Amino acid sequence: MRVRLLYFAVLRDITGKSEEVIELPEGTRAAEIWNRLRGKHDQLAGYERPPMTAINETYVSPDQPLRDGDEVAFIPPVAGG
Amino acid sequence: MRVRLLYFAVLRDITGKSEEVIELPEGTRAAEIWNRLRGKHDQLAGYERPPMTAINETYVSPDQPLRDGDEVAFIPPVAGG
Amino acid sequence: MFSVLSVVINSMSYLTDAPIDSQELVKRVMRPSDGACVVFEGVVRDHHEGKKVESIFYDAYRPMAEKEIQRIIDDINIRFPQVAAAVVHRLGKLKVGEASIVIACASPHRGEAFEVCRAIIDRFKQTVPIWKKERGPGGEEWVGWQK
Amino acid sequence: MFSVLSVVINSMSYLTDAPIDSQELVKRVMRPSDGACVVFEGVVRDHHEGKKVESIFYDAYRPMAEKEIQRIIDDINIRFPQVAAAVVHRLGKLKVGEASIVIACASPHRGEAFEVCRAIIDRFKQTVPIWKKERGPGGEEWVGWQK
Repeated sequence: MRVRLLYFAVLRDITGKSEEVIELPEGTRAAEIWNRLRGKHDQLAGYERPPMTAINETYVSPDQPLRDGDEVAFIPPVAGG
Repeated sequence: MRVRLLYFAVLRDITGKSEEVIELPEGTRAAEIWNRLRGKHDQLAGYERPPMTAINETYVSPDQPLRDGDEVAFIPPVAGG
Repeated sequence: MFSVLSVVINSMSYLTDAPIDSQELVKRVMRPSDGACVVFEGVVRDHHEGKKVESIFYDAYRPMAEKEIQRIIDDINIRFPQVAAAVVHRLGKLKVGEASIVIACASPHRGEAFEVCRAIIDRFKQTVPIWKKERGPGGEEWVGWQK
Repeated sequence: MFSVLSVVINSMSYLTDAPIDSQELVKRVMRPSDGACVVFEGVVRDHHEGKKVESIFYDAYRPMAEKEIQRIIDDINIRFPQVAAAVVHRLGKLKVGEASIVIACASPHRGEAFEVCRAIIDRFKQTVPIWKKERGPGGEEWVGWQK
Protein backbone atom coordinates (compact mmCIF):
# COMPACT_ATOMS: atom_id res chain seq x y z
CA MET A 1 0.00 0.00 0.00
CA ARG A 2 1.02 3.63 -0.37
CA VAL A 3 0.63 6.38 2.20
CA ARG A 4 1.44 10.03 2.02
CA LEU A 5 3.59 11.42 4.83
CA LEU A 6 3.34 15.12 5.68
CA TYR A 7 6.10 16.93 7.57
CA PHE A 8 5.46 20.13 9.49
CA ALA A 9 7.46 22.59 11.55
CA VAL A 10 10.50 20.99 13.19
CA LEU A 11 9.91 17.72 11.33
CA ARG A 12 10.01 19.52 8.00
CA ASP A 13 13.31 21.11 9.00
CA ILE A 14 14.75 17.79 10.17
CA THR A 15 13.65 15.71 7.18
CA GLY A 16 14.24 18.48 4.69
CA LYS A 17 10.92 17.85 2.97
CA SER A 18 7.26 18.75 3.41
CA GLU A 19 5.84 15.47 2.16
CA GLU A 20 6.60 12.15 0.52
CA VAL A 21 4.69 9.09 -0.65
CA ILE A 22 5.99 5.80 0.69
CA GLU A 23 5.33 2.13 -0.11
CA LEU A 24 4.55 0.00 2.96
CA PRO A 25 3.29 -3.52 3.78
CA GLU A 26 -0.47 -3.71 4.42
CA GLY A 27 -1.40 -2.95 8.03
CA THR A 28 1.73 -0.98 8.92
CA ARG A 29 1.13 1.35 11.89
CA ALA A 30 2.13 5.00 12.17
CA ALA A 31 4.36 4.08 15.11
CA GLU A 32 6.44 1.92 12.78
CA ILE A 33 6.86 4.79 10.35
CA TRP A 34 8.00 6.88 13.27
CA ASN A 35 10.64 4.32 14.11
CA ARG A 36 11.91 4.43 10.53
CA LEU A 37 12.22 8.21 10.81
CA ARG A 38 14.10 7.86 14.09
CA GLY A 39 16.54 5.49 12.40
CA LYS A 40 17.15 8.01 9.61
CA HIS A 41 17.43 11.23 11.64
CA ASP A 42 19.68 11.56 14.68
CA GLN A 43 17.64 14.48 16.03
CA LEU A 44 14.68 12.12 16.48
CA ALA A 45 16.59 9.25 18.03
CA GLY A 46 15.62 10.24 21.58
CA TYR A 47 11.89 10.24 20.78
CA GLU A 48 10.82 6.66 21.30
CA ARG A 49 7.11 7.41 21.17
CA PRO A 50 5.84 9.40 18.22
CA PRO A 51 4.32 12.81 18.87
CA MET A 52 0.57 13.16 18.33
CA THR A 53 -0.39 11.37 15.13
CA ALA A 54 -3.01 12.38 12.58
CA ILE A 55 -4.41 10.14 9.87
CA ASN A 56 -6.45 11.90 7.20
CA GLU A 57 -6.53 15.10 9.27
CA THR A 58 -7.83 13.47 12.45
CA TYR A 59 -5.92 12.62 15.62
CA VAL A 60 -5.61 8.86 16.10
CA SER A 61 -3.55 6.38 18.08
CA PRO A 62 -0.16 5.81 16.43
CA ASP A 63 -0.93 2.10 16.77
CA GLN A 64 -3.88 2.22 14.39
CA PRO A 65 -3.10 0.18 11.24
CA LEU A 66 -2.82 2.29 8.11
CA ARG A 67 -4.75 1.76 4.90
CA ASP A 68 -3.83 2.38 1.31
CA GLY A 69 -4.17 6.07 0.46
CA ASP A 70 -3.94 7.33 4.02
CA GLU A 71 -2.39 10.71 4.70
CA VAL A 72 -0.21 10.53 7.80
CA ALA A 73 1.16 13.46 9.78
CA PHE A 74 3.18 13.46 12.96
CA ILE A 75 2.18 16.54 14.91
CA PRO A 76 5.04 18.10 16.90
CA PRO A 77 3.99 19.95 20.07
CA VAL A 78 1.47 22.52 18.88
CA ALA A 79 2.03 26.18 19.69
CA GLY A 80 -0.81 28.11 18.11
CA GLY A 81 -2.75 30.89 19.76
CA MET B 1 -24.92 74.84 58.33
CA ARG B 2 -25.57 74.50 54.63
CA VAL B 3 -25.19 71.38 52.50
CA ARG B 4 -25.66 70.82 48.81
CA LEU B 5 -27.93 67.96 47.81
CA LEU B 6 -27.46 66.33 44.43
CA TYR B 7 -30.21 64.31 42.74
CA PHE B 8 -29.49 61.72 40.10
CA ALA B 9 -31.48 59.35 37.92
CA VAL B 10 -34.79 58.32 39.49
CA LEU B 11 -34.30 60.80 42.36
CA ARG B 12 -33.92 63.66 39.91
CA ASP B 13 -37.15 62.61 38.22
CA ILE B 14 -38.99 62.30 41.55
CA THR B 15 -37.76 65.57 43.08
CA GLY B 16 -37.88 67.45 39.80
CA LYS B 17 -34.45 68.99 40.41
CA SER B 18 -30.83 68.08 40.00
CA GLU B 19 -29.55 69.87 43.10
CA GLU B 20 -30.44 72.23 45.91
CA VAL B 21 -28.71 73.89 48.85
CA ILE B 22 -30.41 73.40 52.19
CA GLU B 23 -30.00 74.93 55.66
CA LEU B 24 -29.71 72.32 58.45
CA PRO B 25 -28.86 72.18 62.18
CA GLU B 26 -25.21 71.29 62.90
CA GLY B 27 -24.58 67.55 63.01
CA THR B 28 -27.59 66.48 60.93
CA ARG B 29 -27.08 63.06 59.33
CA ALA B 30 -27.77 62.09 55.72
CA ALA B 31 -30.35 59.58 56.98
CA GLU B 32 -32.38 62.48 58.39
CA ILE B 33 -32.31 64.27 55.04
CA TRP B 34 -33.55 61.07 53.48
CA ASN B 35 -36.47 61.02 55.89
CA ARG B 36 -37.38 64.58 54.92
CA LEU B 37 -37.37 63.51 51.25
CA ARG B 38 -39.61 60.56 52.05
CA GLY B 39 -42.05 62.89 53.75
CA LYS B 40 -42.16 65.12 50.68
CA HIS B 41 -42.35 62.49 47.94
CA ASP B 42 -44.86 59.65 48.00
CA GLN B 43 -42.75 57.52 45.65
CA LEU B 44 -40.04 57.37 48.34
CA ALA B 45 -42.34 56.64 51.26
CA GLY B 46 -41.66 52.90 51.14
CA TYR B 47 -37.88 53.36 51.37
CA GLU B 48 -37.19 53.54 55.08
CA ARG B 49 -33.44 53.20 54.70
CA PRO B 50 -31.69 55.55 52.30
CA PRO B 51 -29.95 54.05 49.26
CA MET B 52 -26.16 54.20 49.22
CA THR B 53 -24.99 57.61 50.37
CA ALA B 54 -22.06 59.68 49.15
CA ILE B 55 -20.61 62.69 50.92
CA ASN B 56 -18.17 64.75 48.88
CA GLU B 57 -18.01 62.05 46.21
CA THR B 58 -17.19 59.19 48.58
CA TYR B 59 -19.46 56.44 49.87
CA VAL B 60 -20.14 56.79 53.59
CA SER B 61 -22.60 55.57 56.18
CA PRO B 62 -25.85 57.57 56.04
CA ASP B 63 -25.45 57.97 59.80
CA GLN B 64 -22.29 60.04 59.52
CA PRO B 65 -22.90 63.61 60.78
CA LEU B 66 -22.69 66.22 58.04
CA ARG B 67 -20.53 69.30 58.11
CA ASP B 68 -21.03 72.74 56.69
CA GLY B 69 -20.31 72.75 52.96
CA ASP B 70 -20.76 69.04 52.42
CA GLU B 71 -22.06 67.78 49.10
CA VAL B 72 -24.54 64.94 49.69
CA ALA B 73 -25.82 62.52 47.09
CA PHE B 74 -28.15 59.57 47.55
CA ILE B 75 -27.09 56.93 45.05
CA PRO B 76 -29.99 54.90 43.64
CA PRO B 77 -29.11 51.33 42.58
CA VAL B 78 -26.28 51.74 40.11
CA ALA B 79 -26.58 50.19 36.66
CA GLY B 80 -23.44 51.08 34.75
CA GLY B 81 -21.46 48.74 32.59
CA MET C 1 -17.55 76.97 49.93
CA PHE C 2 -18.84 74.54 47.28
CA SER C 3 -16.64 73.30 44.51
CA VAL C 4 -17.85 75.30 41.53
CA LEU C 5 -17.64 72.53 38.99
CA SER C 6 -15.80 69.28 39.39
CA VAL C 7 -13.40 69.14 36.50
CA VAL C 8 -11.45 66.03 35.63
CA ILE C 9 -7.90 67.29 35.74
CA ASN C 10 -6.32 64.32 33.97
CA SER C 11 -6.46 64.58 30.23
CA MET C 12 -7.70 61.00 30.43
CA SER C 13 -11.32 60.65 31.46
CA TYR C 14 -13.11 57.37 32.05
CA LEU C 15 -16.37 58.87 30.77
CA THR C 16 -17.32 59.98 27.31
CA ASP C 17 -20.37 61.26 25.48
CA ALA C 18 -19.16 59.90 22.14
CA PRO C 19 -19.00 56.37 20.69
CA ILE C 20 -16.11 54.39 22.18
CA ASP C 21 -13.16 53.45 19.99
CA SER C 22 -12.14 50.06 21.37
CA GLN C 23 -9.15 49.79 19.02
CA GLU C 24 -7.77 52.98 20.51
CA LEU C 25 -8.14 51.48 24.00
CA VAL C 26 -6.27 48.35 22.94
CA LYS C 27 -3.45 50.47 21.52
CA ARG C 28 -3.32 52.44 24.75
CA VAL C 29 -2.70 49.36 26.93
CA MET C 30 -0.50 47.15 24.74
CA ARG C 31 3.22 47.02 25.53
CA PRO C 32 5.84 45.03 23.60
CA SER C 33 6.02 42.57 26.51
CA ASP C 34 2.30 41.74 26.31
CA GLY C 35 1.21 38.48 24.74
CA ALA C 36 -2.48 38.79 25.51
CA CYS C 37 -5.17 41.40 25.40
CA VAL C 38 -8.71 40.77 26.63
CA VAL C 39 -11.40 43.28 25.73
CA PHE C 40 -14.86 43.44 27.25
CA GLU C 41 -17.60 45.39 25.51
CA GLY C 42 -20.89 46.01 27.25
CA VAL C 43 -23.51 46.62 24.60
CA VAL C 44 -27.10 47.84 24.65
CA ARG C 45 -29.24 44.79 23.94
CA ASP C 46 -32.78 44.68 22.66
CA HIS C 47 -34.33 43.12 25.76
CA HIS C 48 -34.17 43.20 29.56
CA GLU C 49 -36.09 40.95 31.91
CA GLY C 50 -38.52 39.95 29.18
CA LYS C 51 -39.15 43.50 27.99
CA LYS C 52 -38.19 44.96 24.62
CA VAL C 53 -35.56 47.71 24.78
CA GLU C 54 -35.14 50.36 22.08
CA SER C 55 -32.56 52.64 23.65
CA ILE C 56 -30.87 53.39 26.94
CA PHE C 57 -30.04 56.72 28.52
CA TYR C 58 -26.97 56.58 30.76
CA ASP C 59 -26.62 59.14 33.51
CA ALA C 60 -23.74 59.54 35.98
CA TYR C 61 -22.53 61.43 39.01
CA ARG C 62 -19.58 62.30 36.82
CA PRO C 63 -16.82 63.40 39.20
CA MET C 64 -17.62 60.63 41.66
CA ALA C 65 -17.83 58.04 38.88
CA GLU C 66 -14.39 59.12 37.65
CA LYS C 67 -13.03 58.68 41.17
CA GLU C 68 -14.67 55.30 41.68
CA ILE C 69 -13.32 53.98 38.41
CA GLN C 70 -9.88 55.32 39.31
CA ARG C 71 -10.17 53.47 42.60
CA ILE C 72 -10.93 50.22 40.77
CA ILE C 73 -7.94 50.74 38.47
CA ASP C 74 -5.67 51.58 41.40
CA ASP C 75 -6.69 48.40 43.22
CA ILE C 76 -6.06 46.34 40.10
CA ASN C 77 -2.64 47.93 39.64
CA ILE C 78 -1.70 46.86 43.16
CA ARG C 79 -3.08 43.31 42.87
CA PHE C 80 -1.96 42.72 39.27
CA PRO C 81 1.06 44.94 38.59
CA GLN C 82 1.78 43.09 35.34
CA VAL C 83 -1.59 44.00 33.79
CA ALA C 84 -2.29 47.27 31.98
CA ALA C 85 -5.99 48.17 32.00
CA ALA C 86 -8.07 50.89 30.37
CA VAL C 87 -11.75 51.64 30.86
CA VAL C 88 -14.19 53.98 29.12
CA HIS C 89 -17.92 54.28 29.84
CA ARG C 90 -20.23 56.17 27.53
CA LEU C 91 -23.05 58.41 28.77
CA GLY C 92 -26.16 59.79 27.10
CA LYS C 93 -28.58 58.05 24.77
CA LEU C 94 -27.40 54.79 23.21
CA LYS C 95 -29.14 52.61 20.67
CA VAL C 96 -29.26 48.82 20.57
CA GLY C 97 -25.87 47.48 19.47
CA GLU C 98 -23.86 50.44 20.77
CA ALA C 99 -21.18 49.88 23.41
CA SER C 100 -21.78 51.46 26.80
CA ILE C 101 -18.46 50.32 28.23
CA VAL C 102 -15.19 49.01 26.90
CA ILE C 103 -12.48 47.52 29.12
CA ALA C 104 -9.11 46.52 27.65
CA CYS C 105 -6.59 44.50 29.66
CA ALA C 106 -3.13 43.63 28.39
CA SER C 107 -0.69 41.28 30.06
CA PRO C 108 2.33 39.12 29.22
CA HIS C 109 0.10 36.04 29.79
CA ARG C 110 -3.59 35.53 29.17
CA GLY C 111 -4.64 34.27 32.60
CA GLU C 112 -4.40 37.61 34.36
CA ALA C 113 -5.77 39.52 31.39
CA PHE C 114 -8.99 37.48 31.58
CA GLU C 115 -9.12 37.67 35.37
CA VAL C 116 -8.62 41.42 35.55
CA CYS C 117 -11.06 42.20 32.74
CA ARG C 118 -13.75 40.19 34.52
CA ALA C 119 -12.91 41.67 37.92
CA ILE C 120 -13.15 45.23 36.60
CA ILE C 121 -16.58 44.84 35.01
CA ASP C 122 -17.94 42.94 38.04
CA ARG C 123 -16.83 45.61 40.46
CA PHE C 124 -17.78 48.43 38.10
CA LYS C 125 -21.38 47.27 38.14
CA GLN C 126 -21.48 47.36 41.92
CA THR C 127 -20.05 50.72 42.88
CA VAL C 128 -19.70 53.21 40.03
CA PRO C 129 -22.50 55.82 40.23
CA ILE C 130 -23.92 55.39 36.75
CA TRP C 131 -27.58 54.76 36.03
CA LYS C 132 -29.56 53.70 33.04
CA LYS C 133 -33.07 54.51 31.92
CA GLU C 134 -34.40 51.96 29.49
CA ARG C 135 -36.82 53.05 26.79
CA GLY C 136 -39.06 50.52 25.10
CA PRO C 137 -42.55 50.25 23.64
CA GLY C 138 -43.97 50.34 27.18
CA GLY C 139 -42.27 53.59 28.18
CA GLU C 140 -39.19 54.49 30.20
CA GLU C 141 -37.81 53.04 33.41
CA TRP C 142 -34.75 53.51 35.60
CA VAL C 143 -33.17 50.07 35.89
CA GLY C 144 -32.88 48.68 39.40
CA TRP C 145 -35.45 50.98 41.02
CA GLN C 146 -38.47 49.11 42.35
CA LYS C 147 -41.55 51.24 42.08
CA MET D 1 -6.20 8.24 -4.49
CA PHE D 2 -4.87 11.26 -2.60
CA SER D 3 -6.86 14.41 -2.20
CA VAL D 4 -5.23 16.74 -4.71
CA LEU D 5 -5.35 19.85 -2.59
CA SER D 6 -7.42 20.37 0.50
CA VAL D 7 -9.51 23.43 -0.19
CA VAL D 8 -11.58 25.08 2.48
CA ILE D 9 -15.01 25.04 0.89
CA ASN D 10 -16.62 27.52 3.29
CA SER D 11 -16.08 31.10 2.29
CA MET D 12 -15.19 31.55 5.96
CA SER D 13 -11.74 30.30 6.91
CA TYR D 14 -10.29 30.26 10.40
CA LEU D 15 -6.81 30.91 9.02
CA THR D 16 -5.42 33.98 7.31
CA ASP D 17 -2.10 35.23 6.01
CA ALA D 18 -3.07 38.87 6.52
CA PRO D 19 -3.36 41.05 9.64
CA ILE D 20 -6.55 40.27 11.59
CA ASP D 21 -9.32 42.84 11.75
CA SER D 22 -10.76 42.31 15.23
CA GLN D 23 -13.51 44.90 14.71
CA GLU D 24 -14.76 42.88 11.76
CA LEU D 25 -14.87 39.78 13.99
CA VAL D 26 -16.86 41.63 16.63
CA LYS D 27 -19.35 42.79 13.99
CA ARG D 28 -19.64 39.23 12.72
CA VAL D 29 -20.72 37.82 16.10
CA MET D 30 -22.86 40.60 17.59
CA ARG D 31 -26.63 40.17 17.48
CA PRO D 32 -29.22 42.69 18.77
CA SER D 33 -29.89 40.39 21.73
CA ASP D 34 -26.24 40.47 22.88
CA GLY D 35 -25.26 42.59 25.85
CA ALA D 36 -21.66 41.48 26.06
CA CYS D 37 -18.75 40.79 23.77
CA VAL D 38 -15.43 39.44 25.00
CA VAL D 39 -12.47 39.56 22.65
CA PHE D 40 -9.17 37.77 23.16
CA GLU D 41 -6.13 38.82 21.17
CA GLY D 42 -3.00 36.72 21.27
CA VAL D 43 -0.08 38.95 20.39
CA VAL D 44 3.58 38.36 19.58
CA ARG D 45 5.52 39.52 22.61
CA ASP D 46 9.15 40.51 22.80
CA HIS D 47 10.23 37.70 25.14
CA HIS D 48 9.71 34.00 25.82
CA GLU D 49 11.18 32.03 28.69
CA GLY D 50 13.76 34.69 29.33
CA LYS D 51 14.83 35.05 25.70
CA LYS D 52 14.33 38.08 23.50
CA VAL D 53 11.94 37.54 20.58
CA GLU D 54 12.00 39.64 17.42
CA SER D 55 9.47 37.84 15.26
CA ILE D 56 7.52 34.60 15.03
CA PHE D 57 6.81 32.42 12.03
CA TYR D 58 3.51 30.54 12.32
CA ASP D 59 3.09 27.34 10.34
CA ALA D 60 0.02 25.09 10.18
CA TYR D 61 -1.35 21.85 8.84
CA ARG D 62 -3.98 24.04 7.25
CA PRO D 63 -6.87 21.72 6.38
CA MET D 64 -6.56 19.85 9.66
CA ALA D 65 -6.26 23.09 11.64
CA GLU D 66 -9.46 24.34 10.00
CA LYS D 67 -11.22 21.12 11.00
CA GLU D 68 -9.90 21.21 14.57
CA ILE D 69 -11.01 24.80 15.04
CA GLN D 70 -14.41 23.91 13.57
CA ARG D 71 -14.62 21.07 16.09
CA ILE D 72 -13.92 23.50 18.94
CA ILE D 73 -16.60 25.88 17.66
CA ASP D 74 -19.10 23.05 17.22
CA ASP D 75 -18.53 21.84 20.79
CA ILE D 76 -19.00 25.38 22.09
CA ASN D 77 -22.21 25.78 20.10
CA ILE D 78 -23.59 22.65 21.76
CA ARG D 79 -22.47 23.58 25.30
CA PHE D 80 -23.27 27.30 25.03
CA PRO D 81 -26.00 27.73 22.41
CA GLN D 82 -26.54 31.33 23.47
CA VAL D 83 -22.96 32.38 22.61
CA ALA D 84 -21.81 33.39 19.13
CA ALA D 85 -18.07 32.87 18.64
CA ALA D 86 -15.63 33.71 15.87
CA VAL D 87 -11.96 32.76 15.61
CA VAL D 88 -9.19 33.75 13.22
CA HIS D 89 -5.54 32.68 13.45
CA ARG D 90 -2.87 34.34 11.37
CA LEU D 91 -0.01 32.41 9.74
CA GLY D 92 3.36 33.48 8.36
CA LYS D 93 5.85 35.92 9.81
CA LEU D 94 4.57 38.24 12.56
CA LYS D 95 6.38 41.04 14.32
CA VAL D 96 6.20 41.94 18.01
CA GLY D 97 2.86 43.58 18.74
CA GLU D 98 0.97 41.85 15.93
CA ALA D 99 -2.00 39.62 16.74
CA SER D 100 -1.61 35.93 15.96
CA ILE D 101 -5.15 35.04 17.02
CA VAL D 102 -8.36 36.90 17.70
CA ILE D 103 -11.39 35.28 19.31
CA ALA D 104 -14.67 37.19 19.66
CA CYS D 105 -17.54 35.88 21.78
CA ALA D 106 -20.92 37.58 22.01
CA SER D 107 -23.70 36.66 24.41
CA PRO D 108 -26.77 38.19 26.02
CA HIS D 109 -24.89 38.12 29.35
CA ARG D 110 -21.21 38.53 30.11
CA GLY D 111 -20.63 35.37 32.14
CA GLU D 112 -20.77 32.96 29.23
CA ALA D 113 -18.95 35.33 26.89
CA PHE D 114 -15.93 35.32 29.24
CA GLU D 115 -16.18 31.57 29.87
CA VAL D 116 -16.39 30.65 26.20
CA CYS D 117 -13.61 33.00 25.11
CA ARG D 118 -11.30 31.48 27.70
CA ALA D 119 -12.36 27.92 26.87
CA ILE D 120 -11.69 28.43 23.16
CA ILE D 121 -8.16 29.77 23.57
CA ASP D 122 -7.27 27.13 26.18
CA ARG D 123 -8.41 24.29 23.96
CA PHE D 124 -7.00 25.91 20.82
CA LYS D 125 -3.53 25.82 22.32
CA GLN D 126 -3.82 22.10 23.03
CA THR D 127 -5.06 20.57 19.81
CA VAL D 128 -4.91 22.84 16.76
CA PRO D 129 -1.96 21.85 14.54
CA ILE D 130 -0.23 25.21 14.39
CA TRP D 131 3.44 25.74 15.22
CA LYS D 132 5.63 28.72 15.84
CA LYS D 133 9.27 29.35 15.18
CA GLU D 134 10.64 32.14 17.30
CA ARG D 135 13.39 34.33 15.93
CA GLY D 136 15.60 36.33 18.27
CA PRO D 137 19.18 37.53 18.58
CA GLY D 138 20.24 33.93 19.35
CA GLY D 139 18.70 32.41 16.24
CA GLU D 140 15.52 30.50 15.48
CA GLU D 141 13.70 27.81 17.40
CA TRP D 142 10.46 25.81 17.09
CA VAL D 143 8.61 26.41 20.33
CA GLY D 144 7.84 23.30 22.39
CA TRP D 145 10.40 21.04 20.73
CA GLN D 146 13.12 19.87 23.11
CA LYS D 147 16.38 19.44 21.28
